[in-house]
Amino acid sequence: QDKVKVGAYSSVSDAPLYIALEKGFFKEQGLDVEMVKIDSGAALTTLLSTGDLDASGGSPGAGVYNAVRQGLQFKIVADKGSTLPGHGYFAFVVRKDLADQIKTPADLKDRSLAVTGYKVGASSEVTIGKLLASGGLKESDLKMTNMTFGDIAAALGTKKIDVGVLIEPLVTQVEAQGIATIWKRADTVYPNQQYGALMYGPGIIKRQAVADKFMVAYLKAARFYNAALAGKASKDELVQILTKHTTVKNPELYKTMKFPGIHPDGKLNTAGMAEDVKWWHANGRMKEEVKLSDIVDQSYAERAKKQLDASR
Amino acid sequence: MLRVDPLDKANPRDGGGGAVSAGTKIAVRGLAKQFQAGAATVSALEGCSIDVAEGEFVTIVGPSGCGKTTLLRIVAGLETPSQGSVSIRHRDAGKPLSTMVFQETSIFPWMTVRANVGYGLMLRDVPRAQIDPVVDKFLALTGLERFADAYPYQLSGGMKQRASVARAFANDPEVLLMDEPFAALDEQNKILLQEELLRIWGETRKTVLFITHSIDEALVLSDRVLVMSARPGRIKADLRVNFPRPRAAMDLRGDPDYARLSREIWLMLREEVVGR
Amino acid sequence: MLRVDPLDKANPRDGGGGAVSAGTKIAVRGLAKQFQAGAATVSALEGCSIDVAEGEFVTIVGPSGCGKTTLLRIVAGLETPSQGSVSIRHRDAGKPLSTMVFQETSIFPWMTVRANVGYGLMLRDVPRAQIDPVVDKFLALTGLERFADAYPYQLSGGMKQRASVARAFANDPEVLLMDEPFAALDEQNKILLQEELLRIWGETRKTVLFITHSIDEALVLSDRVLVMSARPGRIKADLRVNFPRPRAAMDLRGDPDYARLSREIWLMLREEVVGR
Amino acid sequence: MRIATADEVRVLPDDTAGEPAWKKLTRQGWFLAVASPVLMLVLWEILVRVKLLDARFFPMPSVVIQDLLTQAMHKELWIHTGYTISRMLIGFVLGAIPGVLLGIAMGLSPVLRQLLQPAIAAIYPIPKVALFPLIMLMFGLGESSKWVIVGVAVFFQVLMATLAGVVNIERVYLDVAADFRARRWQAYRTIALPAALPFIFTGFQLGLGMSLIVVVIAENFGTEKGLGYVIWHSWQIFEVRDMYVALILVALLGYLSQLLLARIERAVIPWRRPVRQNLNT
Amino acid sequence: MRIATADEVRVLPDDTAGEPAWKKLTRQGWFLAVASPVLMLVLWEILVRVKLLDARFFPMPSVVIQDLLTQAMHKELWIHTGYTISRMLIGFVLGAIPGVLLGIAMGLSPVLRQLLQPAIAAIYPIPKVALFPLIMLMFGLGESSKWVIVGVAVFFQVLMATLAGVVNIERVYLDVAADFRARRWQAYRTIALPAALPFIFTGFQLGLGMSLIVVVIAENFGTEKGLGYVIWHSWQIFEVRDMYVALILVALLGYLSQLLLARIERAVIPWRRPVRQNLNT
Ligand SMILES: Nc1ncnc2c1ncn2[C@@H]1O[C@H](COP(=O)(O)OP(=O)(O)OP(=O)(O)O)[C@@H](O)[C@H]1O
Ligand SMILES: Nc1ncnc2c1ncn2[C@@H]1O[C@H](COP(=O)(O)OP(=O)(O)OP(=O)(O)O)[C@@H](O)[C@H]1O
Ligand SMILES: [Mg+2]
Ligand SMILES: [Mg+2]
Repeated sequence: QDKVKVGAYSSVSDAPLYIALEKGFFKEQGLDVEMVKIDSGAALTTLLSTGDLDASGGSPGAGVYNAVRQGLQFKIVADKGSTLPGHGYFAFVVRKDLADQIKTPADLKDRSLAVTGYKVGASSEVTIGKLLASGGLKESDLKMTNMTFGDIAAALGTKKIDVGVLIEPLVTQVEAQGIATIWKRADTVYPNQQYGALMYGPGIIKRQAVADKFMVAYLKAARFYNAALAGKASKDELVQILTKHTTVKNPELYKTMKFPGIHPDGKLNTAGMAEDVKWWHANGRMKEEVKLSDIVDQSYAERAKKQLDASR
Repeated sequence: MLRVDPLDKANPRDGGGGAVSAGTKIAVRGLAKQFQAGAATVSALEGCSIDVAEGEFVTIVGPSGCGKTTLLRIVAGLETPSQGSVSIRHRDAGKPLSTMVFQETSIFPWMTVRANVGYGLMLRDVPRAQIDPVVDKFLALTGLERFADAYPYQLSGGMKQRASVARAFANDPEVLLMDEPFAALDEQNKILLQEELLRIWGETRKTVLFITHSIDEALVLSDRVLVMSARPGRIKADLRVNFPRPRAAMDLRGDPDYARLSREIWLMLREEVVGR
Repeated sequence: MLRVDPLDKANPRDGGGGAVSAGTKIAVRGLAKQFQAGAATVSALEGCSIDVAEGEFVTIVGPSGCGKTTLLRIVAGLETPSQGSVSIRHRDAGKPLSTMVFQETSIFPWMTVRANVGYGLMLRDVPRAQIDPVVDKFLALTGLERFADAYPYQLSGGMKQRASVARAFANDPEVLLMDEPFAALDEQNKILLQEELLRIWGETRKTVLFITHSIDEALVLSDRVLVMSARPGRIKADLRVNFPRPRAAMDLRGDPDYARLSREIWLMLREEVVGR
Repeated sequence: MRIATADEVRVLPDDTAGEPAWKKLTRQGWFLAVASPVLMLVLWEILVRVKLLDARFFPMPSVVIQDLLTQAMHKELWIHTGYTISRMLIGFVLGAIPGVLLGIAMGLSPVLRQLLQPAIAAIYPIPKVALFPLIMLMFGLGESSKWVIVGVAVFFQVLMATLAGVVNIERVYLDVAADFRARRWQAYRTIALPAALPFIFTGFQLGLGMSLIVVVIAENFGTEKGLGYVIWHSWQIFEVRDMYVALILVALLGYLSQLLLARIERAVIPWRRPVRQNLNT
Repeated sequence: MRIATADEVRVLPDDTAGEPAWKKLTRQGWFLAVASPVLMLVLWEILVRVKLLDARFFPMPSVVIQDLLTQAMHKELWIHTGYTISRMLIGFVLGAIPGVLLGIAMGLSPVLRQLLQPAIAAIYPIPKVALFPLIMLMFGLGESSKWVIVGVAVFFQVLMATLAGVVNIERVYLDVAADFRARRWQAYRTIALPAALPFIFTGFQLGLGMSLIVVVIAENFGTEKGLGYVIWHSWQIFEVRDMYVALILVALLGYLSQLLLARIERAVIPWRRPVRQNLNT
């Protein structure tokens, strides 16, 4: 059995990893997978670079690109979260008492907006950038702050901020608790944005056979995920797995919340990623642009797709 | 803790000793002092009575730890006695009653030598212009002119001790209380300073209570030598020293009385020390 | 830095002084020492020559800072001279040649009094069973029996100094180098220890080079008194002291020779000190 | 006293004047020593109860203590504590041993000292926690990076203290050793080491305090164990009472570790004058 | 020497033996003082160039210095530095002033000391950064929470040092003041304050070092300005060279602030014996 150490955030977008683990897809491929919880993009780059992780879920943000530019060898290999239409996993929420004052992007002027990962080159920054641009605003026109998701929810409650960018299930929760209302889901602002991806580190890239087997299991799980959401497979089973592994522990929440989009073939939106890189560079999040072709390697997913399609 | 009372309000608890003659400057009556050292009680002084006349130079000798410093501190008002009383006649309210020269190094490291010597005057808000000549005079007497603006760390141990003698002199008290002031000095400076002290005393007629370990020093300086017994200290002998003044240390050496007196004191002390 | 050579390989650079008589234990020839103090050069010793005979007790007196300690340190081999030479005859290779009692407090705070006194023997790997009786003997002589297992912080300054004297005695060297060993003691203990020192010296016939500020001490103890001039130190006078031994400090006081000698030394020193 | 002049006389009483009662009470130090923290807690409790203190930030001591007792029943709290202690100790040992060795070597060798001193003097004032991100990059997020950062912080404290100890040995002790013809290693063993020991322990003391600081910070990264993690995590999820429980344990850890070190010091350095009692000025 | 016995004689040379040349060179302390850091940097550069050091974690000094110079042209770097300095200073002042005042008051009043000492002794060993989450809860994520946490850390260092200074005033100085009948405020001004000053400055020195540590940590939270932010941020986005630039500035800040404090101390305490020169054991 080949050992593989995989990092994940315990987020719903890590679903394929947990599915593959629980439904034995990894075992089928002869892989002994150990899941490691990570808590930040910095942790991801650090652990992949020191070889403590072979693969990891993560966000293709400036930190990852910078690390690659400075000689760390890892590749972005498959989709693990994007704003496919209908998959508004992220959302802009507005404080309840301000809901009628903030209707268009232009209303954000001089408001305070909190986001997780502000200035570190996070995907949501690009989303915000697009939203502001559509209202003719710049970042400097409002008060932007960096907060963890939990803080954003609390700060909305204590009226310390006006608008926040939240992730599910907090989006659903704050609305249910009457703290804030959902203003715009991310898929309506910037559809198809690649905010999550599966990455391979040097530890697994060196073992191509293992890397391929891992991808087969991963895509198999991604397909189960999509099937379950579409009602073609047991959603209960999906919810059970997610309840066990992710931070969303209340099964009720899965009934109302939006799920992240995960392409059944693991296909990455490379055009969107290139657009993001341009934005980060233009807005001072990255010192140099990177060539995506050096970083993205979809060949694993393509081979796995062929194998899965053939065996169907 | 310390009170300066006019005479007529004198303390009614005054010791049993009773009458104090008119010429008496310091009257110590039945003084005793116990210290609490952890659980144990150390008796440092016991039933100690002394009379010192106006202008008299009295020396106290005694074995180490017998309570000499304790006695002096009580007289200075720095320590309260456990029993007994001390009274000192204060002639001129404009002058300090007593000033002490301490056994340890006691000049302030954070003041220049000049500021140290002028400390007493400064506290009494004497104007700078009046302080300076006094300070200069005593710096010259103690051979410290060149170090007026030095800080104590730049002085040797002996020089520091000389500065603290100068500080006491400059304060111009009626009573000088000196606790082994010259012990840290080398013999040569010691003898020079002894002569200086005698000269100043001769001029100003201060009353001096002087502690020393040196029998020679006691004999050269004083009118009377009090010998104390080992702890708890009491006065064991009271010897009059009648050499004519002015005295010079080296001139006394040949005097047979000198040899006799120093031998007598030595034997008394030896008796006390032998137990160590 | 320090070499012990057999005599026949004696240093050819030996000073001009030349002949050293057969009874000579220590021969100091044309010794000079300059210190570098920042940019300035301080000349501490200049052209200093001394002969000390086997078993002789020689005292050095001199004004403060005249270079006495420097001289003793060079003899001990702790300092290299700038010019001149020192030779010491080493009779018994099994015994240490010289041991010094330092002017400052020098017993180790981290050892008990017993360990301090036995330090020299311990370094020579003498077995514990042989060290103990020697240490006990010298602790008794210095009145420290009851403090054998105390640490130095529990001792008074005088007791520490007595312990360092005991440490030197216990090391049993041929030459004792003593730098004001009794200066920190009170008069009574000082005189007792002087008598002890004379007794031990009389028994063991060590050669002693002894520095003191006290003229009395010099006269009571030594066969010869060397008077040094102020810095740069040189030998100004070499006086023989002929009082019969055994001497007792207090018995000498009446002797007219004693008064004469002490006066003579005093005048010489005074001349040197006056500049301060 | 019956002298009939107008002179003044200074008279001292012939027995100790009675002190006021409250002063006598305060003399009994233990009374205040116990009274003051208890009083503080009671005051706190009352202020919260009458809502003068915000219970969200200052939960009542009674509640916190109850929480602590409840959590003490479960082994989880002790696992956190164990992680913190083990990180502190491993890091401390990792830093202290080379610190003492290099300190003594530099203290005794002027060449080594002059060679390394400038570089060390340049690194010394950097707050070592600022190096933590660098160390995480090099050693990852696991235990080793925590040991290393604690070790680095402790190392410099102990090194500087030891160096100061060896360099400041009273000259006269070395002279005595030379005069008694001590061999080199004898001089190390009997003079240099014991003379520097009090300084070395000062370094240990500073280093131990620093190690707890650094551990608490390091436990904000890449771990779900340790009291530091509990504190940061409680902050993020606004569980103030859990935070207080962890704070109490951290405080106890700091206090007890210093107490233990002081015990060890007293055993290793019996020649030190006991610390001066409080002085009543 | 012509004594014809078999006795041994110890002979000392009549002039100083020549030292080896290298030893003479090392005597010139400044040579090594300059040589060693330069040598270290050169060695580092070479090790990276021959790939013995990982350039990803240890970028070449030449590159880092170039980065530093480039960034020094833009005002952004100086804004970060300015924020860090101002937080340090404001926090320092906020903690140091009450620290000195309470320290002197407690030092002089046994009642106050016995009342507060136990509570302070209990809080002292808590690493103050562990209180940072609590302080963020109370004061939010803005500047004030940073000032407060720095202030708290500095306060305790300065308080303890001042207290020690006042309590440990040599008894004899107070005796002299009493003997000279100094009035209460005269004794404060001429004895208590100057005698405690060296201790107070020791407290300042420790507090200043602590303030930089705490600022660097605090700048990991709720700010986008400050050198600490740059360090943590660079770690998150893997900009190692930026991290080094910020580290250099933090080190300089630590070094220069201590230097400045030492200058001030020397001006305020002229009576202190100048520090002993390096001792050649
Ligand atoms: N504050 C104190 N607490 C406890 N014991 C004390 C205190 N002050 C002095 N003693 C004790 O009282 C005794 C007398 O001390 P004192 O200092 O008066 O002696 P002394 O005659 O001056 O000695 P020396 O000649 O060594 O100076 C000693 O045994 C000393 O230990
Ligand atoms: N290591 C040194 N560096 C510079 N100067 C020194 C050094 N050692 C001694 N001196 C100077 O040399 C002179 C002689 O010093 P030494 O200690 O020998 O005097 P001393 O006669 O022993 O004085 P005292 O009687 O005060 O002990 C003094 O002026 C002293 O300052
Ligand atoms: Mg005394
Ligand atoms: Mg000397």
